[in-house]
Amino acid sequence: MKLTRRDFIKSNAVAAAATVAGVTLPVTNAVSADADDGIRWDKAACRYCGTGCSVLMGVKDGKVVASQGDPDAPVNKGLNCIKGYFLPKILYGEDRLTKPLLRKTNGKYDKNGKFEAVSWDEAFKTMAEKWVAARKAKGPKGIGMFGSGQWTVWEGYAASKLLKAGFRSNSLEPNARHCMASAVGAFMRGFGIDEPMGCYDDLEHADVFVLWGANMAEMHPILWSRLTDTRLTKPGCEVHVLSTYEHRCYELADNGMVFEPQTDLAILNYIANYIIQNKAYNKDFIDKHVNFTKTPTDIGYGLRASDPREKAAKNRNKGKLSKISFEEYAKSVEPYTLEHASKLSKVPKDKLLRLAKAYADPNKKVASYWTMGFNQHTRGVWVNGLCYNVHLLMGKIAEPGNSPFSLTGQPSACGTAREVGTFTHRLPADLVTKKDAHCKFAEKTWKLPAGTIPRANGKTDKADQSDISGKPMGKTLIHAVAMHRALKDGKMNTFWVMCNNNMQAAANMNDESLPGWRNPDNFITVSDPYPTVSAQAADLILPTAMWIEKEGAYGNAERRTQFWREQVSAPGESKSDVWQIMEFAKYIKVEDVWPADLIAKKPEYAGKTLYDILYANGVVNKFPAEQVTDSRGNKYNNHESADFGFYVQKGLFEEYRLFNSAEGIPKKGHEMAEFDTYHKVRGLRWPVIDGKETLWRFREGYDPHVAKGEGVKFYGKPDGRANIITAPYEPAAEPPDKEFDLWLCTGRVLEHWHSGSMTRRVPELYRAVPDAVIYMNPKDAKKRRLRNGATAKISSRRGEIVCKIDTKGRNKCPEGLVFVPWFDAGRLVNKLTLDQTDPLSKETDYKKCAVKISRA
Amino acid sequence: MNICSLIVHTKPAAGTLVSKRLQAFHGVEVHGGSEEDKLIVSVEDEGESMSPVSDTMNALRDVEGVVNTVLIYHYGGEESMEEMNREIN
Amino acid sequence: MSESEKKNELNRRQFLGNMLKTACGVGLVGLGLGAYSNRASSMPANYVRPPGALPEEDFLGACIRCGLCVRDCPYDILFLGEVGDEVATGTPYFIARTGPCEMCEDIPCVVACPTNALDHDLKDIEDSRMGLAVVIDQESCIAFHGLRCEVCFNVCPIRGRAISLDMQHNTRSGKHALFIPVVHSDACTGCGLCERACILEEAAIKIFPMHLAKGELGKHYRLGWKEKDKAGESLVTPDTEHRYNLPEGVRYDLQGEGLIIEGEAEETPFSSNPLDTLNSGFMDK
Amino acid sequence: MVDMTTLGDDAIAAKGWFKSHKFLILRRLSQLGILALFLTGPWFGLWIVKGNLASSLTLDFLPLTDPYVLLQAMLSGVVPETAAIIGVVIVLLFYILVGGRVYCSWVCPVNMVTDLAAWLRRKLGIRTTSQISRTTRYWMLTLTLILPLVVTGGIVWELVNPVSMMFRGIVFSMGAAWIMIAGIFLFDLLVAKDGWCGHICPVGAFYNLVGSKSLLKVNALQRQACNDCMECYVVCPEPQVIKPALKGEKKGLSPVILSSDCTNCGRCIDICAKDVFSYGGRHAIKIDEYKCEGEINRGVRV
Repeated sequence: MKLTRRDFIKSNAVAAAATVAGVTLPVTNAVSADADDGIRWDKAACRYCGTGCSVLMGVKDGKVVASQGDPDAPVNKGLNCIKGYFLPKILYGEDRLTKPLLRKTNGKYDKNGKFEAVSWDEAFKTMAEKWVAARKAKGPKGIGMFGSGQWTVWEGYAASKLLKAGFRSNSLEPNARHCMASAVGAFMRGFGIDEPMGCYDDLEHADVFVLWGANMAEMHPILWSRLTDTRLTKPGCEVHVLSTYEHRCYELADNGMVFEPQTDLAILNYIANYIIQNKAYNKDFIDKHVNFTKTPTDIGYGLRASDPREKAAKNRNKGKLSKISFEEYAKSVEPYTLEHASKLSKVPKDKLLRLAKAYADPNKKVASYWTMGFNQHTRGVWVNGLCYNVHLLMGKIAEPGNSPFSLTGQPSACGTAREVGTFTHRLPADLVTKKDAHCKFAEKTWKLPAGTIPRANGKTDKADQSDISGKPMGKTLIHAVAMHRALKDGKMNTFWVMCNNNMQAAANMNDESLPGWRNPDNFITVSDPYPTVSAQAADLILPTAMWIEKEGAYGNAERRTQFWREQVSAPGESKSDVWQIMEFAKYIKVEDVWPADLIAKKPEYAGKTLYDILYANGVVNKFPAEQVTDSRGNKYNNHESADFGFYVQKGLFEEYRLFNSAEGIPKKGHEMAEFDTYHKVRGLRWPVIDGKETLWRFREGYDPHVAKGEGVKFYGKPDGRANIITAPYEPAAEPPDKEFDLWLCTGRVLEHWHSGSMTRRVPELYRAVPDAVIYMNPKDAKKRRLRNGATAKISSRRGEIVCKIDTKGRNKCPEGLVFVPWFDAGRLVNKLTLDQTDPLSKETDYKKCAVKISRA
Repeated sequence: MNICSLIVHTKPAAGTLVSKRLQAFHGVEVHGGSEEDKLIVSVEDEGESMSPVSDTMNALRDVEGVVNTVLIYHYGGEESMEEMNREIN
Repeated sequence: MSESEKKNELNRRQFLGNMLKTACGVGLVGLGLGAYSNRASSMPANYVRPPGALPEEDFLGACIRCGLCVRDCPYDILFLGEVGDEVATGTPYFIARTGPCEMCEDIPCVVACPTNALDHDLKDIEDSRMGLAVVIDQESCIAFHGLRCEVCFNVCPIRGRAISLDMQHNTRSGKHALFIPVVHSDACTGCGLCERACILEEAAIKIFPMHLAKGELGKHYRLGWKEKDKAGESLVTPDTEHRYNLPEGVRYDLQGEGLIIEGEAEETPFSSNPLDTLNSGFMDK
Repeated sequence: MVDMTTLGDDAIAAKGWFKSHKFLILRRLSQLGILALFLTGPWFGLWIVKGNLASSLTLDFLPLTDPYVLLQAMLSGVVPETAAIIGVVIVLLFYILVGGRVYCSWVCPVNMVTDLAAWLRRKLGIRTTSQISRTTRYWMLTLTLILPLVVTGGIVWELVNPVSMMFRGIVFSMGAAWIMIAGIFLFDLLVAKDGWCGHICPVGAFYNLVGSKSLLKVNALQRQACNDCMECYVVCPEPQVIKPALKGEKKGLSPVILSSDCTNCGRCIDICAKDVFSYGGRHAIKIDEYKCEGEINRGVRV
């Protein structure tokens, strides 16, 4: 701090005058004014949840020394949650990884060896050897990459190219499979295009808020403060909260309901039934904009095929919709009377009635919010859809305040995982590998020979795609949970986990994840900034440049794409994910992964590396490296540009735009602005057409894709109509029984984010919430001779952990259910959970399995 | 070397306007208080004699919108400029 | 006087002199001790006595400095005052910021106390009053600026009663709410979990001894509405009915809203939603 | 005058080194052993005795409470818990039986410090000593018992009591208490011989009173064998107690050391080459055969 004698006297003089005058001064004294000298401020999107708060990071001498909420950001107006408050500290944990680490014995790779530092060259050589071998021996599903909704947009895009075009494999999944897949499934089935129609401004425009399995108070703290403000300031505004236990949102709830797990299906059907019985539905809207359909029932639980529950399922994994009439639909929800719904859900009738009335009141604008309560659900696609049903019946959709809104848990679940399409079945901008035409469009855009990208069924133009393994390509889709099963079964031999902590995150660690990773046949790579549980279980660890140590872009839950520059350098030899992906491509020769007949179609590719074909393709490397400079003349590094010799991020983003913003693209509606624009704004909500953002989609006037006079048009579907999809209540896969007599629900807390690999390295956050606890009803605790603070053993059919009991804390569980957060690497709750998924979305249900608890 | 601080009372709601006018003077800084119509102002000179500061203060009184000025604090030292500008921590 | 008498006289004198010397010396020691005890019994504000501790003066008399409470604390948060500390030597205390009371239900420290310095009548830890949490710095507390923190609220073991959140409109951002932590002395035990958890460099919520933390209303003054609630009626005769000169369609509600212009709010007695009317259940009545 | 350089040589020659240090070693073992019982808990997690000398709980069962501290507490108006009362009764019975000042020589950790000071005094030949009355301790005792009655702030003596401070310091944490201990050491070494324990310490004075009729006593039954080597006087922390028993035969005084100032430390037994001294009952010799000189030796000055 610089302070001269003169400053000192002056500040004394000023303070004296201010005291006499009784005036409070802004921070005027010389001491504080000088303290911020030489700090360069630049914007970034917050590293954590899908809210997408903008933050300003203050850098001095190459280090982040200060931070603040961005006062000009429309989402958060300068505010942060407690995690955002500590953002700089996540970069500077004492145990950052700085060198590639390979398990070795006597100088050679050994699955059971100890980690030793190696060069990037040795790391990639070892990895390339394993990947090529696995690809040749086991086919397209012999390799796998598990990415992230925390990847930047171009990292996801580069990875998609590497796997789908380079390795000719659809074994690419993001951790968003565990998080948003059910939401995606419902969007695609209901509207034919992904992501919410509304935006955060709904928070100010709705009269009624309904929370379905979303603890916004803790998981979307800034959005919750907006919702709360509306509740406080808007006359008549009311808040309904539904969950399987009482959480912080109930503090604001006008109508708080705790329901029996899985019965949200019944409650939503009751609401639809109530609307129909009372003829409250919007007939005009239904006639013009809605089709009625039904989905096959009794579809299983996404377990291994050998599981008796799967064998018993009549329509395992089936989801093909068939059209029905309004009357048939009405009949399908008729059994869901108030009595029936109340009995199933254990929610008092008056509360359910009040909720149904709120939806049915044509004069009240209703916004429904949900996150993992809906998505991590063995009927996740169904339950998402049932909520749309209610909104569609009332026509309460796609306009300010009337909004079914699926919130995201990751900063770029939308921007990267969903929009870029890093799922096994997807290509950029809502294209799918199931459609030959979509693949052909991608091949053309990427300058690949026709038939390069593996089709879902392995056939192009009705002929088998040839493969480097010598066998036909075969079926190519493999989802996240299936990947762990394939690793365990030895069908997949190499696995690269980037930007997430899947060993801690995936369900049924003891039976599936860990045996899969430690299978001697398999080679597991983990890219991470910190030694996470996943890194511990890996064979090769690659140190990663995180967040603002690279130029990046995230897309939040309201379709807002936000950019940031590289503001500090990563420590040691850490490299960004995009660098790792592109550099690794240099180690793979096209002859090793493409069959000769494919190369013969593009002879100029012979002898080239995947890097040459995918990234030095004349499009991605179109923009020369330039000095990144902001409007105030501050200069920024860009390590990727320096290393590859071209503006990597710009090239990748502009090529990506060929999928969503160019002429003649197969799916409209995802238009984005040019690369340079995003560096000048605090995010834009797509579709961005002629530089204009879109706030509400599908509505004339708000959405440029809806022509004048059309009013509302769900243009994701060929006929412009949304689907109401009827689906019944079906029980959960593993309800409590005599021995395992409690429901286990897992989730998060405000202070920690996901697996805690970042937030648990912030001492203050760690001090605030050090360990995971079992939130439990005091009566349940008493029955087991446990009390608040006691140590208890919680076990399921799959494993056990030891935690302290909390009967008084923030989450109040009903009798028969316990809640355990999953951030704690010391208490891995996913040893207990069941690897059940929604058979349609393949998203894991972490919210319902049976456990027992005893004294430890 | 003189450093003074003053309270400048302004006409109602003229705080912001007057504050702009005062800033135009050499060595004058406004530190706040425009909402209350009581500006906290510091005046400094670089000479050895008192006259420039007192001149400035007299001049401030004549600025449009100023009702009155009150001297609160005066520091007059013999130090050289280098001395004054040396960092003390 | 004989030689021996002289000697005896000398001896007696010497004896008395010595005795006086000793008495004076010991007296001085006593005075010193008294003064020291006054200083030593003024604890620093951030030192907190264990649950059930008697009022400080009584506590200092009752505590025999045995340290059994320290030994029986399962969380090892208690210390004994050392020479030179500003707390009476050998007496137990904890510092909330580094090690707060975890509020054991069986209160082992109190059970261990052999002298009732920690009051054995304390059976429910929630009745203990170790001190009082005070949100001492509203300028630093990030909740007052609208940031979503609430860690103190979240860790408070007397959930919702000792610390509550007062939700207010954030006038600066215009569309967010503030979640202001408010401490209630009728429930706060002063355990200090909030002070430890506070994420600021220097905690904005701190435990203080009651006498430092609490203000006191003038003995003469009562809060009218509370007295009325207590009594269940007005303390003086209620007013007779008021009547007003008012134009057509205007009412005046003395105790409530004041001037009411009819027809402004509700045009009909029916809800805007026809379903409300249809489902009003008149047949049940 | 006793030659300090040859102190104890005769005893070693006559009885061997071990026998001539027997009770010294046993006392050290006792003092350290008691400390050890308190320390196995905090050091090794093996909880035998919890608390400290003020009050303790052995094996979660046996309560022991220091009567002196509790008396101070009660004078400040405290009604103790049952456990504390039981503890006090046990402790009082013990010391009434074996002699109050057994606390000083066999339990109190300060004794090790003052013994060291006394030993060094002898070794370095420091002879200066200031004239403090041995009655001072009773004045101090009175003072410490009056203070809780008149001063707010309760057990004032415990703020500075070096005895409890040292033990607590070792078992819990020392802090600045070592300064007090160092002060006592230097006081004993440079200012007054046996200054603290023999003259000032009110704790000793209290136990002195408790054990005034104790049964276990040192006697000089073999006083005829005394060769007047004077070594027992040198090593005795309360030498005034020896003379009546050792040299009182002519006056018809009992060979039992009846003064309650005697700490039953047994150094006289160790140091005596002629085995004049031994432990025995108060009534080993019928006392009434002898003329009592007064059991508490008030006013006897060295």
